[in-house]
Amino acid sequence: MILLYFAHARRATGCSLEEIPLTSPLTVSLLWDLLVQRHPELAALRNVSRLARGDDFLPNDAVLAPADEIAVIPPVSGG
Amino acid sequence: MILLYFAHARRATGCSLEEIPLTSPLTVSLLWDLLVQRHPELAALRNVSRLARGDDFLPNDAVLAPADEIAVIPPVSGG
Amino acid sequence: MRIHFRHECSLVPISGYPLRFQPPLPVHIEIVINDSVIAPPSPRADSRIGALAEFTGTVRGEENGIPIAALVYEAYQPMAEMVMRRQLTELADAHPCLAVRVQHRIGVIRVGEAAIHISVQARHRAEAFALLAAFMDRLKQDVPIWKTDTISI
Amino acid sequence: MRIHFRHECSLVPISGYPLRFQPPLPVHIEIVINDSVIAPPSPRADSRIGALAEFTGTVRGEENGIPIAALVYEAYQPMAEMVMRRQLTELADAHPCLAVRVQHRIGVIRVGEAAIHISVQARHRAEAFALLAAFMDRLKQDVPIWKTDTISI
Repeated sequence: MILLYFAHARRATGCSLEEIPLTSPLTVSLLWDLLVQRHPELAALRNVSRLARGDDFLPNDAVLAPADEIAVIPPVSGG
Repeated sequence: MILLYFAHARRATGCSLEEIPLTSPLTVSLLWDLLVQRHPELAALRNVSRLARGDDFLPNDAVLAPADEIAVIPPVSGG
Repeated sequence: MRIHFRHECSLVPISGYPLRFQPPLPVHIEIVINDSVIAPPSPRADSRIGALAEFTGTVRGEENGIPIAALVYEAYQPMAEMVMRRQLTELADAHPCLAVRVQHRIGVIRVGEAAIHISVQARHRAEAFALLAAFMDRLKQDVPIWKTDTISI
Repeated sequence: MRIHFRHECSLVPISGYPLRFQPPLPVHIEIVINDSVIAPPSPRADSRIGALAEFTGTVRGEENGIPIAALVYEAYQPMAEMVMRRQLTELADAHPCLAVRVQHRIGVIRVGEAAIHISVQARHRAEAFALLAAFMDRLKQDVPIWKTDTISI
């Protein structure tokens, strides 16, 4: 799975893109658990951030495939 | 009293300005009576138009002085 | 209006106003009524400004379903300017903006050309949008400007 | 939407739509996200258009009460464009407009410079104002663009 980190999430992880090898599908909740384990600094962002696939924000029970590209979207502040 | 006629009121009266000699104050209602008498074509505009002095629209019971300059304001349509 | 307090602000502000009362902002008003083609003005530079809301009203190609070539506008100019200024001053009390510019064209205005341009500058977009929309409503009720004629194709 | 019927219109319109049902207008959407200085675009010429509503968001001279020199914006560009397009398409169902253009700048944007410009063209002002205000609200909730840094004076 490809993870994309933007803004505060990129700062928290120290990278804008990483590949996480996965063999089976998992839910958004489980992916967050995994991400926070890898990058403890993401813990503070978890409750205010959303995950997105393509142009869709994903609910917590959405199921992600190992080949998905998932973006971590901290609170936006455009305009 | 100086009367200014705009838009449809100018068309109804055929003039944009006229002077009406008056010797005593009168109310807006009485001035309308007088104007409709002079220009019967104004009758149709009376109920939808307003009189103004300076930048103020005048209520029907306002009292006008012989030296006032009064504008006849048909329904506006700017913008 | 969101109020950002500077970090060093004390409980008794230097200006003498109670902490949560802010004097009304003076709004800079500019009104132009003439027969010139409307060109959008350059906005005022002011580092307090975060929002510029603009409206341009153009002559549409038909009036009451009939194709037209142009409209003719007329104004009772001194009164129109004074009424607009009063409306804007009143609206700026409710929606504190920093600058408003209104240009209304009169005379013959062809299809596609602008009859009016309004620009509103404010700290934030909420008050700029609110003032702009409310002003257009009031203009169409009380400002002595008229479409007097339709010029057909 | 005010509907003006042409004088010659018959009770069975040629298009085959029932008299009072109008198909949704296709709205022309243009979205630009890049690091170029924002220059207001020339509006589309279309004789159906009577209203152009615009919003320009500029960088203010302070952020949280602290004077700044510039802000840095970042976007997840493909998603930002797709989300904006979807929002605008949905909003145009409720507020039938003819054309919308959004330009959002990213990178370093200095105080006084524009971060965003939106123009909405419609037959009448009501739908242009409504779409513009609603879009700004939705943009600030769901479009993946961020102010990531403050550059101090």
